[in-house]
This record gives sequence, C-alpha cells and structure tokens, in this order.
Amino acid sequence: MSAVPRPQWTPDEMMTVTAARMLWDRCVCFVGIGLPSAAANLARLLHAPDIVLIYESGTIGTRPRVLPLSIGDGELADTATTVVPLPEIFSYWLQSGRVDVGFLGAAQVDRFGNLNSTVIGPYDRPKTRLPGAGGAPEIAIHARQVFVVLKQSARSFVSEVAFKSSAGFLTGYGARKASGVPGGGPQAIITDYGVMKPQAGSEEFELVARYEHVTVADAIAATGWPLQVAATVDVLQPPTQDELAVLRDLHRRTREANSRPVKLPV
Amino acid sequence: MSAVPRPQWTPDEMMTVTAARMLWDRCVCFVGIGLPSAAANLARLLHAPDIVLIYESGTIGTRPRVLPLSIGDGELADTATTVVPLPEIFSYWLQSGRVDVGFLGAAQVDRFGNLNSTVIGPYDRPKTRLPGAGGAPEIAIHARQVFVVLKQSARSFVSEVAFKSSAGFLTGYGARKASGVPGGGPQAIITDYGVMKPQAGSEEFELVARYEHVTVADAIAATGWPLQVAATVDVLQPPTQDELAVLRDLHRRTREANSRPVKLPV
Amino acid sequence: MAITTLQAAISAHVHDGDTVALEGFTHLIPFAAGQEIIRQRRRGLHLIRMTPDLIYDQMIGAGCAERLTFSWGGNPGVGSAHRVRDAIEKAWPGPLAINEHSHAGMAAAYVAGASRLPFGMLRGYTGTDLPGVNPTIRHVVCPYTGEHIATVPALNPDVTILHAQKADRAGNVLISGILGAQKEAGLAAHRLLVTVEEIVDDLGAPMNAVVLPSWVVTAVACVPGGAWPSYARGYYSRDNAFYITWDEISRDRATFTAWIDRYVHGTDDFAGFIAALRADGVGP
Amino acid sequence: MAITTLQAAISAHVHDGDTVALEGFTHLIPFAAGQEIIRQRRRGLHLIRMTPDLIYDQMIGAGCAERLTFSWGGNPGVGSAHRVRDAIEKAWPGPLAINEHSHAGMAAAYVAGASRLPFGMLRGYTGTDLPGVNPTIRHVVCPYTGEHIATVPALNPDVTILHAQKADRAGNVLISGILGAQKEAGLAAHRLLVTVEEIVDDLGAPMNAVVLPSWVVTAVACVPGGAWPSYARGYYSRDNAFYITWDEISRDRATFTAWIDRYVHGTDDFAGFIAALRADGVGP
Repeated sequence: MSAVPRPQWTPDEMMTVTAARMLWDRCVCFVGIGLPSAAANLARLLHAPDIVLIYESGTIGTRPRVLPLSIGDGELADTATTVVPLPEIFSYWLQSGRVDVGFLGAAQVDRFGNLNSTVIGPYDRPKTRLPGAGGAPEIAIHARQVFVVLKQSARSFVSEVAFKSSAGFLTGYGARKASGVPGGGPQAIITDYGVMKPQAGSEEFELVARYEHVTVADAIAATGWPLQVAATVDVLQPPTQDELAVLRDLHRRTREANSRPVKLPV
Repeated sequence: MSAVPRPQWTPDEMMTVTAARMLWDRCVCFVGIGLPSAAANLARLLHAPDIVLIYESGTIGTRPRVLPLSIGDGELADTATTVVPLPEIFSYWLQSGRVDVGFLGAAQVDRFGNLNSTVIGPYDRPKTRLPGAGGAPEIAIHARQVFVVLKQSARSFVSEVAFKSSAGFLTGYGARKASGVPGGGPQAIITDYGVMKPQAGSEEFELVARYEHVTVADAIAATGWPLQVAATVDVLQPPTQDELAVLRDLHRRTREANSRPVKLPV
Repeated sequence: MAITTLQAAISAHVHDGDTVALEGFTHLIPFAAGQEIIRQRRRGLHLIRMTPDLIYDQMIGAGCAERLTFSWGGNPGVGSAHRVRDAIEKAWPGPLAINEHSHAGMAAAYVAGASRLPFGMLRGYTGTDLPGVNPTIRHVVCPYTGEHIATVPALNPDVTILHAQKADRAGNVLISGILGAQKEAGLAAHRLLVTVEEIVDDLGAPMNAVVLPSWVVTAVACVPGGAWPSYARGYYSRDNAFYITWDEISRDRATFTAWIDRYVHGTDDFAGFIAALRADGVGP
Repeated sequence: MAITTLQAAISAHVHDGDTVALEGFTHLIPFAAGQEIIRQRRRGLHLIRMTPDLIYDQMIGAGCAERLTFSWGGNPGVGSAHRVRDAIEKAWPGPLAINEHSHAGMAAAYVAGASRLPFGMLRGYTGTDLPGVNPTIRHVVCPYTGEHIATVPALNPDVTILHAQKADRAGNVLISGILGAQKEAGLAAHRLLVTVEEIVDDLGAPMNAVVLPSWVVTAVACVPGGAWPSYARGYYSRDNAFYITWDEISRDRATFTAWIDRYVHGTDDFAGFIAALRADGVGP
C-alpha cells in the first residue's frame, strides 16, 4: 500500500463501518453472518434504530444484544419480532420483494458482480470445493439492491467467475434486466480498498471511492481485471471515534458472551 | 313409510349413530359441521377415544366438550393438539393423503356419488344458488374414503347432479380411477332410510342396509333414479340406549353452552 | 404504519373499484371495517373472501360490490347468505360477477399472492364442474412426472383488511387462535389495514406466534368488539344467536335495507352501531 | 408412534441405502441420532440436509453416505466442512454424488414433499450455473403470464430425523424457536423419528405453536443434550468452541477417524459419548 501511515483501525472495521453507513433507518435488510451482520447491527446502534434485520434462519426484526456467531443463534430468536419457518422466509419475505438490501459475500466476484461461492476448478473435479450458494441465488434476484462485501485481491476479484453461484449483472450491458429478475442487483462492492459501483451502460464495476490510506494504483493492482476508475474517486471518511467505540463494544460484548463454556445440563 | 311404528329417536339421531359406528379408533377424520361433527364426536365419546378430528379451520386433533356451531368455533382451537394456518390444512394434511375419512354433505347426490352443493338450474342463471363447494372438491379427491350424509328424497337423490361440486365415481365403471385421483371416493351414503354403497363394477350406489322401520320400497320411492338393491339388505341396529344417552347429553351440553348470550366487553 | 381511526383508514386506503379482501375464517372477521366501507358508500369493489359470511352479505346487499371471488358463501350453521344469493340470482341491488373456487384453491391463490408467484398449484378440482365455469382454473404439466396439476392465479388484493387481538404501539400485530388465511391474505395485499381489540405496550407474543410486523401493516385502528358477531378468542365468543337472527333480517330486501339504514348509515362508527343495537334491545 | 430408545429407533427405521434427512437449521440439529447411525454402520445412504454442518461431516467422513442433497455445506462461522470436501474432492472414504440447490430451492422441495405435490416452484436460480450442474432444476411456464418459473422435484425422504425440545407421553412433539424446515422435512418423510430433550406429561404448547401430532411421528426417543454441539433453546446454548475445535479434528483423515473410533464407535450411546468426552477433559 501507499506511504500514508497505517490507520488505527483494521480492514474489517473500516469495511464494517463503510457498509453500515450505506444502510438507512427502517430499511429492510437481509443479513448474512459475519461482517454483514456486524455492519447491519452497527447501523442499528448508530443511525438506523428501526432498521429491520432478517436472517435466513427465520428471524424477522431481530435486535441482538451480541453478534450471532451462526445464522441461527438463539439470541436472534429471542430478540425477534417474529420467528417463522425457513421456507416462509424465502417465499413470503424475500421472494415477495420486501427486502431493500441483501448483503452477500463470496469467494470470488467478477467485473459484473457475479459471485462464486461454489467451486474453484471444474464442478465435477473441483480444485477447491466451497460451501455452496445457500441463500445467495435468490437474495441476488429479489433484494431491491445487493451490497457485496469482500476483501480485495487479484485472486478473488476476477474477470469472470468460474461458477456463477448468484447473479450480478451477468454479462453486463443490460443482460440482467433482460433475464427478467425483479431485484436491482449489486449496487456496491465494499472492499478493504474502497467501494466499487456498476458503471451506467456497461454495468462493469468501477472504483468510485477509496480509503484514505489506499491509492487508486493499489486498488487496480488488487483487482484481477483492468479496473476502471470513476472520473472522481471519493475518499471515504475514516471511522469516527463513535463508530469505532460502538463497534468495538459490540465485539467485546460478543466475545464475552461467547467465552462462557457451554455446559450440557445432563 | 311402512307400518312399523315410528321409533323413539329422530332421523338425525339414527343417521348420526349410524355414521359414528362406521368410524374406528385412531382413524383420521376430516370433519364438516353439523351431523358429521356430531357423529365424529359421538364416536370419540363411545368406541373411538383416540380418533383424530381435523376441521378445515386449521384445528387438528380437537376434542371439543360441546359441538361447534361453526367450523371455526373457539372450542375447536382450545381443545386441539395444534392449530395451523388454513392453507396448511389443505396442503400438508389433506392433500398429503393423511386423511382416512372425509365426511361430506350436499344438496344433491347422484347415482355415482357425485355431489352438488353449488347451484340448481344453469350456473349463469341459477334457479337456486347454493353456498358452493368449500372444502369438498379436494376432500373428495384426497381422503382415503368419503362418507356422504344426506336425508333422502327424490329431489336430492338424482340420476345426475346438475353441477358436480365434488367428484364421486363420475360416470362410474372406473371413470374415477381413470381420472387419476388418489382417494378412494365415496364408500357409503348414510341417509334417513339406510345406507347405500357403490356396486363393484358399475360403481352405482345401491341400497345395502335399511333402518328397521323402513322398507326397501320406501327407500326406492325416495330415490330419484331406479335404485338397485343389494342381494342382502341388512337391517341396521337401532341406536342403543347408551348411544342415545351420550348423543343427547352432548347436544344438551351444546345447547346450554350456546344459550348464554354473548356480551361484548365494550 | 399509522395508528389511526377506522374511518380514516377506510377513507384513505379503500377506493371505489378496489379489489378488497376481508379475511378471517369464522374467527376474527373484520365486521366493523366492512360496515365502515358500507357507511362510506364505496362502490364497484371486487370483494375477495373464502367464506363471504354475513360481512359480505351486508356489503353486497348494500351495493358495494360488483364482483365476488369466494369458495363458500352461506350463513354458517344457519343456511343461505340471502343477499349474496339475491345478487347472483336476481342482480339485486346490482349484478354481481363471481369467480368461484374451492377452499384449497383460494388458499393456494393467497399463498401464491403472499409469495409473489404468478400462480398457485394444487392437486384439486378434478372431476368437478368448477373449471368449466371458472376459466382461471387451469393446469401445468409436472416437468418430472408429466402429471397435470391444477393452477389458480395468485390473489393480490389492493387492500386486505384483518381483525386481530392486539397491536403494540409500534403497530406490530398479534393474531392467535384459528388463523384462516389471514396472514397470507395480508401479505398478498398492496395495503394492509388491521383493526384490533386493543393496543398494548408489549404484545407478549409467545415464540413462533403469528405476528405481522409493523412495517408490513399500512394502518392499525383500535376497534374493540370489531369482529362481532364473529369472535375474538380471549375477548368474546361467537354470537350464534345473531347469525340466526340475520337469516330473518336478510331474507327480505326491505327489512335488510332498513337494518342497514338504521344501524350502519344511521350511526357514525362501530361504537355507535353497537349502541344503536343496544338501544333497540338487540345489542350484544 | 412408539416411545423407544434411540438405538432401537435407528435400528428399526434407518436402513442401508435409505434416503435420510436430518434437519434443524443451526438449532436442534439431531447430532445424537446422526452418531447412532454412524455407530450402527449404516452404508449407502442418500443424505438430505440444507446445511450439512458437522453432523454430515461426521456421517460422510465415517462412510455412511453415497449421495448428498444440500444447499450450503460448511462449518458455520468457522470455514470448511473438511470431510464433505474430502469426499467431493478426493472421494474419501468413498465417492459422494451431490444434488446441489439453493436454500430457497431446498425449502420449496420440502414444502412440495410435505404437500405431496410432485414439485415445488420458486422464482429462483436465474442467472446462476446451478441448473447446469443439477439437471433436476427445471421450469414450468405460468399458464397466466407465460413466465418461466423454476421447479425442483419434491423431497420425500424415507426417514426424517429431528431433535425437539419436548414430547408428551402420547408422542406429540413441540418445537420452539428457530424452526428451519423441520416441520416440512418431517411431514415429507415416510417415517419420522424424533429425539427430544425431555418427555413431559403436558406439552404446555402455546396457541399456534409448532406441534407434530403423535400420529405423524413414527418413534420418539428421549436423548437429553442430543443436539449438542448445536443447541436446544431453553436447554443449552450452541457450543461455538466445539465448532472451532472440529476444524482441527476434521482437517486430517487420521485425526478424524481416531475421534470417531474413540467417541462414537467406542461408546454405546450418546450418554457414553458425552461421558467419554468429559473423561478426556473435552466434554461439554
């Protein structure tokens, strides 16, 4: 990276804060475990107290006091407005078009925002078998917009994914819209270098913002395709003291809660 | 009717007792309101304590202390093993093939057990518009067998129903089986004259049993098609004192419970 | 979500010509809301409901509807829905077109609506004359077995109106007891209005209870008793006597019209309706 | 319905070559039952589960399965399911065929199974490579709009196994909290086995709670702790530390095999399994 001194926060923290800032109050957010969940809850604790968090395990309107470590932690059920069967989450709540923002991660993303979380190498003789698509194919179709969160490298940001686990803009240039899917697709990729957004027309992702300590050249070097750069590249505001304090407190509470050993009552 | 003295029970009572006797312990019974509900609960209070009663309102395994007056009385929910959404009753519980016996009534039944509860006269310019099919079309398809309960007259027992609200044996002679429906269809029609069952082969309903005070000629006269009569026509045992006592007690409790005027707490 | 009056909710969200579903299967039928629609003299509605019951008998007899989608239209446990019959048989007070289904078909159509699928499917209708009179009952061919499976088009009402036991101050709604297709009809609609017995600080919903989150609800109005003469489990029982009385009231056009004029048009709201019935010695 | 031991239930109802679903989404995963299947050395199973998790990592690594139908196969919050990977990538301990879906597709397939429809449908899979590698993902054409709607064949396991909080003495089962597709998988199956934390006189189920009536349940076995290292709401929490530990245990074939030999094959039942872990100072 560049000569600017390394900041006092981690890449995970700045990605979390950046993602949290993109969420708004009362938005309906379909949340995955890990960084998306941290970001969504950080937003809830900061500027979006009435954000609606849906986890695919069936918990709607959860307000967890500590971050869940799995998608179905008891904390999510205990603090939810309602807990419904999993088939209903996908039919009545996601497919119905009620989700404003879906958060997705993946092993690979390509220039058109297609994601691979299935396999590296041939499907039938995989080099690396990944966990699979899970909820992503339908989140990618039905959420009004999708935010992708992924650390950047030339291996993970590829020109074309080996396997499309979920649809971004497909081959670009309106291919997604032609496929008839209702949701708007990936509108931002949040990385540890900055933020990419789809170009109007081509729908290829371009760099639109960078962190203060990162150069455009850094970001280009960490991308496996010839990354286009927007006419103006914004500099992302670093995490504020308040954002960091709330996030770190949330992580601290989570670690405390999870450090208690589980004892079976038998 | 014949010269045999009128018995000490009503036609409704003997039909209810006759229907109740046809149910067995642990059988899964999809129950309609009125006489079928009385019969199913009478069976439960007599010889079938673990009969499973399902009402289309979503109540499964109900044990009502008094008879419900509507298909969705609170008593049905309060005494049920579980209360599920109505769409689930039809998909997971009826369509799934879990119902042993479906009880149906109608305005008209024909010689092949097809039922009309929709309309008398042309559909577009009805002479009499009836309530409609409700749950019957799918009960008739999916229950392992169907019992029809209906008071007999030449107007209600017709050669061919004006409108098929639910399928019996259609045009007979295997037509039902050829239609591919899974359930066995109507296996008995219980009337105030006796019981009819489908003939092997033709699947036309024939008289197989009569009440003591009824003659075969009475039954034929009360049927709108040339009613066939089985080689042996059984005489149905009259209701026992015990059957009548339990049934009348159930009706008495029901009347008492429903004679209390409803007061809105506002 | 807004907590408002029933008058304001109907005024703002139910328009002439709308497709409107008032659901609740025997339990929690939104009578107060139906009467408010009559009172506000809505016209040309397409009414949807599995069991039209007395509520649509009133609305249809009062001239609110020009189309009815349904699966069983009687006075449960009593007999005919006379006003529905009169509309279908004799076009009084105006012609009423019908889309007729089975319960299972209606349920599948609501599920499809809530799921934003264009159709629902079921093994249903086989051997009946319903597909012959309702051309929207069609089929698909199973891509695995070749079987024909019946289809119904999704129901997506402009407005669904429900009655429930409770809402909290944020507008989350708890429904308990016999559920009918209320949740599906509610989630299938573009706008969802809910009347409730009471508004509380805390719903106290048990785990896995049926709760409609406030953000799927357009408006909530507190109308205690608003399901009468149907019932609200935990609050009051079904008024079977009124269902029997209704048979007499509704049998005759003039008697019916006088009843609607006196008790619905002649009152300002549901509380006034109940008060008028009580003043005449026929109230619950 | 019979209340029996887990050993007897698996012995009687899970056979070599069966199609078997052990469901529970993060919550109430029937680990004790899965280990009993390993202990009884079942072979050639077609395993179905949305999220294979550690339970299928164990069963696949132990050689029980020849096919896996799934939608997400990792160690949640930790990383890879190493034994699942090894089976798919390197055919160890034997080849593993896969039917891969999305969660929404699996859910629709279970719903279809519970409904005894031949297929389920969803607006799904569009723009993905999944239909290219799973030829059972097809489509129907909407008879109203002409749209293509994706289909999946119904899942109807020979046996579904669930873990739940409680059964009563009649065998009615109460499930509370995160439900996953447990009810659908249970009702889709030909035989349904349930392990529970406790057997009680009265379920005390709230209105509209998820209860599986005894007459849809084949056998119930009381296995307290039987969902560990997943959790049973109201009884114990998820053992996240064990999920992390499993990453080490499962990474290597020999370490894994030693663990299975010592703690599963080397014990008589789930109580013995927990006792052995505790004896080694690694028990919950």
